[in-house]
Amino acid sequence: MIELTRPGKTSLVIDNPVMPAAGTFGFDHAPYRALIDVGKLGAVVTNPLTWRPRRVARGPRVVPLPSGVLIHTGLPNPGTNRAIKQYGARWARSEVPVIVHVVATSPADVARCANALDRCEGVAALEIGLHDQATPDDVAQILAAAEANTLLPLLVRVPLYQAVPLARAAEAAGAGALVIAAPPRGTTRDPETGQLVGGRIYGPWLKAQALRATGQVAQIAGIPVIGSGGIHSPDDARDFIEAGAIAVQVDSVTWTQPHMLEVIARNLGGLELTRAVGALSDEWEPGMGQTMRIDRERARRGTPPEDDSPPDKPLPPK
Amino acid sequence: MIELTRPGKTSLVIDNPVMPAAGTFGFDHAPYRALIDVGKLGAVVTNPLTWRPRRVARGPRVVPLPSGVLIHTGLPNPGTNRAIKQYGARWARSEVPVIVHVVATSPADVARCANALDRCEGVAALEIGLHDQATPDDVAQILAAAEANTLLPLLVRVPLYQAVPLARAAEAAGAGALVIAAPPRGTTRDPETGQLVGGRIYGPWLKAQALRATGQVAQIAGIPVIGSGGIHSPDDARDFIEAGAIAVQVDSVTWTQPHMLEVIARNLGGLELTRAVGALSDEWEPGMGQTMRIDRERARRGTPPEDDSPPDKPLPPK
Amino acid sequence: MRIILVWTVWSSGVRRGHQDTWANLQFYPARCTLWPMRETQAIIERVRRVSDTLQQLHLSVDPSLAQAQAGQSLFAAPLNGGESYLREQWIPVGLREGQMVVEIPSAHPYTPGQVVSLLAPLGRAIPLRPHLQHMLLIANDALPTPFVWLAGDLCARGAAVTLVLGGRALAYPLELLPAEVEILRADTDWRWPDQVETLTWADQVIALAPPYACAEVYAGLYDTISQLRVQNVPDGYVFGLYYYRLACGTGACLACQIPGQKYDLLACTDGPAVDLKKVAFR
Amino acid sequence: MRIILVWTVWSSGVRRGHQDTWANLQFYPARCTLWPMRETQAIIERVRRVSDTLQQLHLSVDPSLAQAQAGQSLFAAPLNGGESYLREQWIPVGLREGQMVVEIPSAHPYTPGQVVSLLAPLGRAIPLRPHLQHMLLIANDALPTPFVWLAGDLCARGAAVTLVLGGRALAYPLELLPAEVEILRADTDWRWPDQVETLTWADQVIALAPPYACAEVYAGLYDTISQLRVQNVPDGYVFGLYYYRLACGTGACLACQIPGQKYDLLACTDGPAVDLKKVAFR
Ligand SMILES: Cc1cc2nc3c(=O)[nH]c(=O)nc-3n(C[C@H](O)[C@H](O)[C@H](O)COP(=O)(O)OP(=O)(O)OC[C@H]3O[C@@H](n4cnc5c(N)ncnc54)[C@H](O)[C@@H]3O)c2cc1C
Ligand SMILES: Cc1cc2nc3c(=O)[nH]c(=O)nc-3n(C[C@H](O)[C@H](O)[C@H](O)COP(=O)(O)OP(=O)(O)OC[C@H]3O[C@@H](n4cnc5c(N)ncnc54)[C@H](O)[C@@H]3O)c2cc1C
Ligand SMILES: Cc1cc2nc3c(=O)[nH]c(=O)nc-3n(C[C@H](O)[C@H](O)[C@H](O)COP(=O)(O)O)c2cc1C
Ligand SMILES: Cc1cc2nc3c(=O)[nH]c(=O)nc-3n(C[C@H](O)[C@H](O)[C@H](O)COP(=O)(O)O)c2cc1C
Ligand code: FES
Ligand code: FES
Repeated sequence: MIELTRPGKTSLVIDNPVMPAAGTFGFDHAPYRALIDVGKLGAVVTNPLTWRPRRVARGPRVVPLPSGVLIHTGLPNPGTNRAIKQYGARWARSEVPVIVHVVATSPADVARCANALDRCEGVAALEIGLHDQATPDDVAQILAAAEANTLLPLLVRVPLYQAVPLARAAEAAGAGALVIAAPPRGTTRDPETGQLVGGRIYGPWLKAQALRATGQVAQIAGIPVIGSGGIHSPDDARDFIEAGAIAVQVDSVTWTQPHMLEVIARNLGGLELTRAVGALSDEWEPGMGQTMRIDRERARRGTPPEDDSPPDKPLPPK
Repeated sequence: MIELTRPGKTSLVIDNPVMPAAGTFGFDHAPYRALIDVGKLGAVVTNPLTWRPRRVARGPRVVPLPSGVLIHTGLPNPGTNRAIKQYGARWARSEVPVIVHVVATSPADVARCANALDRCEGVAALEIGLHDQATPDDVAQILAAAEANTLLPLLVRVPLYQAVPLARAAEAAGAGALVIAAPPRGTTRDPETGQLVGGRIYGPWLKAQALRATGQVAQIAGIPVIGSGGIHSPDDARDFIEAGAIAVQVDSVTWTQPHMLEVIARNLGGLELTRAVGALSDEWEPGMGQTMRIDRERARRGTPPEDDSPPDKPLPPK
Repeated sequence: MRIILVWTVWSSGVRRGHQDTWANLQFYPARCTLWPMRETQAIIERVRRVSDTLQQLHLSVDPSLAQAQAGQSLFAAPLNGGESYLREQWIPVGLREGQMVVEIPSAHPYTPGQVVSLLAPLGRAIPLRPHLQHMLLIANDALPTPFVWLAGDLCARGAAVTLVLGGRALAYPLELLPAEVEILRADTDWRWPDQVETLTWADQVIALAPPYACAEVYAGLYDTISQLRVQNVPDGYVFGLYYYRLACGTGACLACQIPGQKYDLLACTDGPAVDLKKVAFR
Repeated sequence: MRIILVWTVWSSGVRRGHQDTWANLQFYPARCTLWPMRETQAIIERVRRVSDTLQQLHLSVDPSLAQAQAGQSLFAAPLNGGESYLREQWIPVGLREGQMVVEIPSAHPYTPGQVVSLLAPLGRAIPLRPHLQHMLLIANDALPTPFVWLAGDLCARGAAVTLVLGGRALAYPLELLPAEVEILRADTDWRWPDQVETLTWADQVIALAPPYACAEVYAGLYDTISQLRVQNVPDGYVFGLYYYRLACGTGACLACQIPGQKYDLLACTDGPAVDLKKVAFR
């Protein structure tokens, strides 16, 4: 039992300190449902939502880096109301708390998002994603707007380059917890088009920068700190805990080795890891030995398919 | 001919847009004299100097990262006066301009360093290395202190995370050129001791962040911008030029593939690259084919050794 | 084991809440939407250089992949880390004697005996009209590897296949294609002999463009076809293949999104073949 | 060619302005200070697993490296990029039939035929007293690979060599050492049988500790020896080997600096063997 956000009228309690980072896992459990046991995670953080729908960016969006990748999506999302319609019922049925990531576009939009999500049963907390250029004043306004519209616990995800001052501002403005840090932006040349492309950068190298920022913020913060950036193994995750984080968010390794997210969660959750010996070739998959997937799947033989669920409940009118 | 610093009473002109970054090349040409042709570079930037001598840091100082390295040296240096005694005569004999890197510890110390280096014949320019926590006010004070004590062109090296505001402040305070960016700090675990270690991080991954910062600063700066961070090839260097830099500093690739610094310089200097065919095995070395080293070394057979130089001149008393 | 997998799946259509996107295409291979991506391992049995720039890897794959169909691909990563950080999309050119053969650039150094991790199947089978007689395939500036398996299947069941190659596609070694395929050569302006005839002859058209040109090329193709067909272009008639560079391959990151008329689509889970009638060309 | 190289060198002592550091050690192999690092290539001819954790690589090296002496090492990087970003310090255990044999951890996967880039020679030969009879070598918690070549040379010229092994050094396969070497076993407190006797017997002492323990271990050893020798410890009597992880290997980055009494030293260009009398233990 980990109290993930500052104690108060509402606080988010999770069983396991490991969760995916916003933007890596999808809007609900679907993309990774067949690949990992979501129930073993501490929580799920959704892809970023904005008040209005956003479409995907034009031009190259995924460009390889040495030992990493640059991604520029333009934050496509259906907008908050349509996302609630599409995913709200699944969030309500989730085995683990669902934290909805809200992009801090403007105080007014954040207020609208908070208000809509506050009435959505499956939402356990909001994570506010600050923009790279956010100032401490912006943070105060954004948080005031959110707090006026929801009692849900508020996590604030802080950009790497401004981690200390923005974390301080978020705590002063009433944030329930801090997520350190959103990955930085970079520019690289796309080999296919020859263009210079900007976007967020992901990869194991990021860990050193994020770990330092996490340590710095943990030393000054009076509220829980969640570490994030370049975590690719249980040992990486433990380094963030040692630097003062209460929990961690795992990012791009979920894309390259999906089972690793579950392995990290099981490992930090104190579950024993064993490597399966003698599993049949068509039963065995990488990482499976390290989990109890075989047993889980056998147990499912008799159970009804998970998709066989009641249709989404109608939502209360706005 | 590249005018590296803002035109005025003094301006530094270089022949080639490529130079090593502070801290990677040593205090003079000696460490790489036998490995590359220093005369092919645009300039040489010395290791960082402080007013008082500094000793090396305790604990682990070099820790591997995925596709990079974390280094924490503690900026060891003999102090400015002793450095002038040790290296001044060699700087004066250098084939290319020598830019002395001065760490911006305090305005008073920078004033002392600038004063001492101003009277040192071999110094073509000073590069002021700003601290990561520097504010725009600090920059103004540091530069005022330097300008009051020297007419040498002043380059200002700006930390990555604060590139735009500090570059603006440096330009306003009279800097002759901007170096974007000093590598960021990180924290990683030393596998040998199990400790978390902090230090600067180097490697090809850094390029995306430094290139972005260089592009951002180039868009707003009215003075020349020198790009730096993770350059490992001529193409990397060209990306910085395309993003608006007038020249580049090459960092850790000099340690891993010394000839690459020369290859980048020759390439960006417009020299033709050919790969030697049929060189004798004991004459051939990697990168040699790409240079005219064989000819150069043959030519040297009759020349006196370069070390056969007069003893260092005594310095004027302070 | 395979049966269990069917139980555990959330179908790709269901999971992003737009079942109706495909609902009117009755001829879709229904099985594919029920068959989830799994992580398995494969052994590289043979590496065959087939041109200056291409190699074919013969893979011993998990038996479950025997169900894969033309259009589906593998999201691969060497077990001990490879050159690239992200997984690579490997496109099969056929299933032979229990081995899957993929065709990839020869720049990547793979050796027989190497073990790779696969997330597969990636994407859906290319949807075919049930009584298809005449298939027109068009590859411009992209090697037609994604057509090899499909063309083989179609020829085997007696359909007539015409393949138009333009630009960089002309560098492809024709001996890697089934001998029955008729090859036409397009010029730099995307014109080929009897262009109107072939377009009206075809029961179905599938085009392939490089990632950076998909939007423009497919918009142009769709325009041309709309002008030829005075009534509306039928559903499931003209498709574009989207081989964007994929980050997750699972539908999580949305980096491969294709703006749609009614619903947005994902190259990784809805593709590679997308009905161009459903795409919103801006 | 070699003669030319002598012309082009700035000797390590000269270049950092402290010629005097070594000037009083007349018995130094003068040649080494005149021999600059060069970049050459080597081919891995043979890979021999010599223990659970160690492998020996047999390298065909540039003929100029035939001059290398015990103590000097190679700063190596596989030509097509290896696992580590920085170069690795490879320690030779001998030169046999024109091949240099290095001993490195077996965790790094190298294969015969691979080509590596070498910056070499790295560092100086271990300075030996000219009429050395009794050498005491001490390895604590570090595998005694750096002693193998030296011990072989000394035994060959008739000197008596005693090697004290403690902690992790005890895991080293003794058959890799010359048979003539006398082996003593140290306990966890760094004591061994007849400690005082061996220390007074020795004409020269060379110690090896892991990088993170050098300062502490060598300070302790130097204290012990100072107490045994009522007069001052002679110059060039007791050395410590410094195998810090190196970033540049050329004296540029200063990450391997060892604080000195009069001048600071660099493990890469002044080491690996450093006269402990010159070290400033804080
Ligand atoms: C998975 C995922 C998770 C995310 N999570 C969050 C989150 O938690 N919080 C959040 O706020 N956002 C989040 N985002 C947002 C997202 O990563 C960024 O906002 C997005 O990448 C926008 O960046 P950009 O390229 O538009 O940046 P920009 O900065 O707008 O684009 C490029 C910049 O580079 C400059 N430039 C132009 N030319 C050059 C040149 N030649 N050299 C250098 N620079 C140049 C331009 O001036 C421009 O400013 C997430 C996105 C994804 C995909
Ligand atoms: C080659 C080279 C070139 C250089 N060039 C320049 C230059 O151009 N300009 C310049 O100004 N300097 C330069 N430097 C300076 C140098 O890189 C840095 O100043 C130096 O590395 C000092 O960093 P530090 O580790 O002391 O940082 P610190 O920030 O002092 O060290 C570590 C920090 O991490 C924090 N921390 C502690 N525990 C944890 C934890 N568990 N998790 C996270 N964080 C924690 C601590 O609070 C501490 O603040 C150069 C150095 C070198 C070697
Ligand atoms: C909080 C916030 C988050 C944003 N996240 C993204 C994003 O993920 N992807 C993106 O392309 N743009 C993102 N943007 C940027 C805007 O969509 C827009 O591109 C940006 O304001 C700059 O536009 P410009 O680059 O055309 O000047 C974000 C903007 C804000 C305010
Ligand atoms: C301009 C400037 C540059 C510095 N560069 C280095 C450096 O390269 N290496 C280092 O170890 N410390 C460097 N320092 C940091 C100081 O030596 C000292 O370690 C730092 O002020 C923090 O000390 P602390 O970590 O003990 O709090 C620098 C300090 C300043 C002001
Ligand atoms: S690649 Fe991530 S959603 Fe398609
Ligand atoms: S390793 Fe750089 S100075 Fe020794």
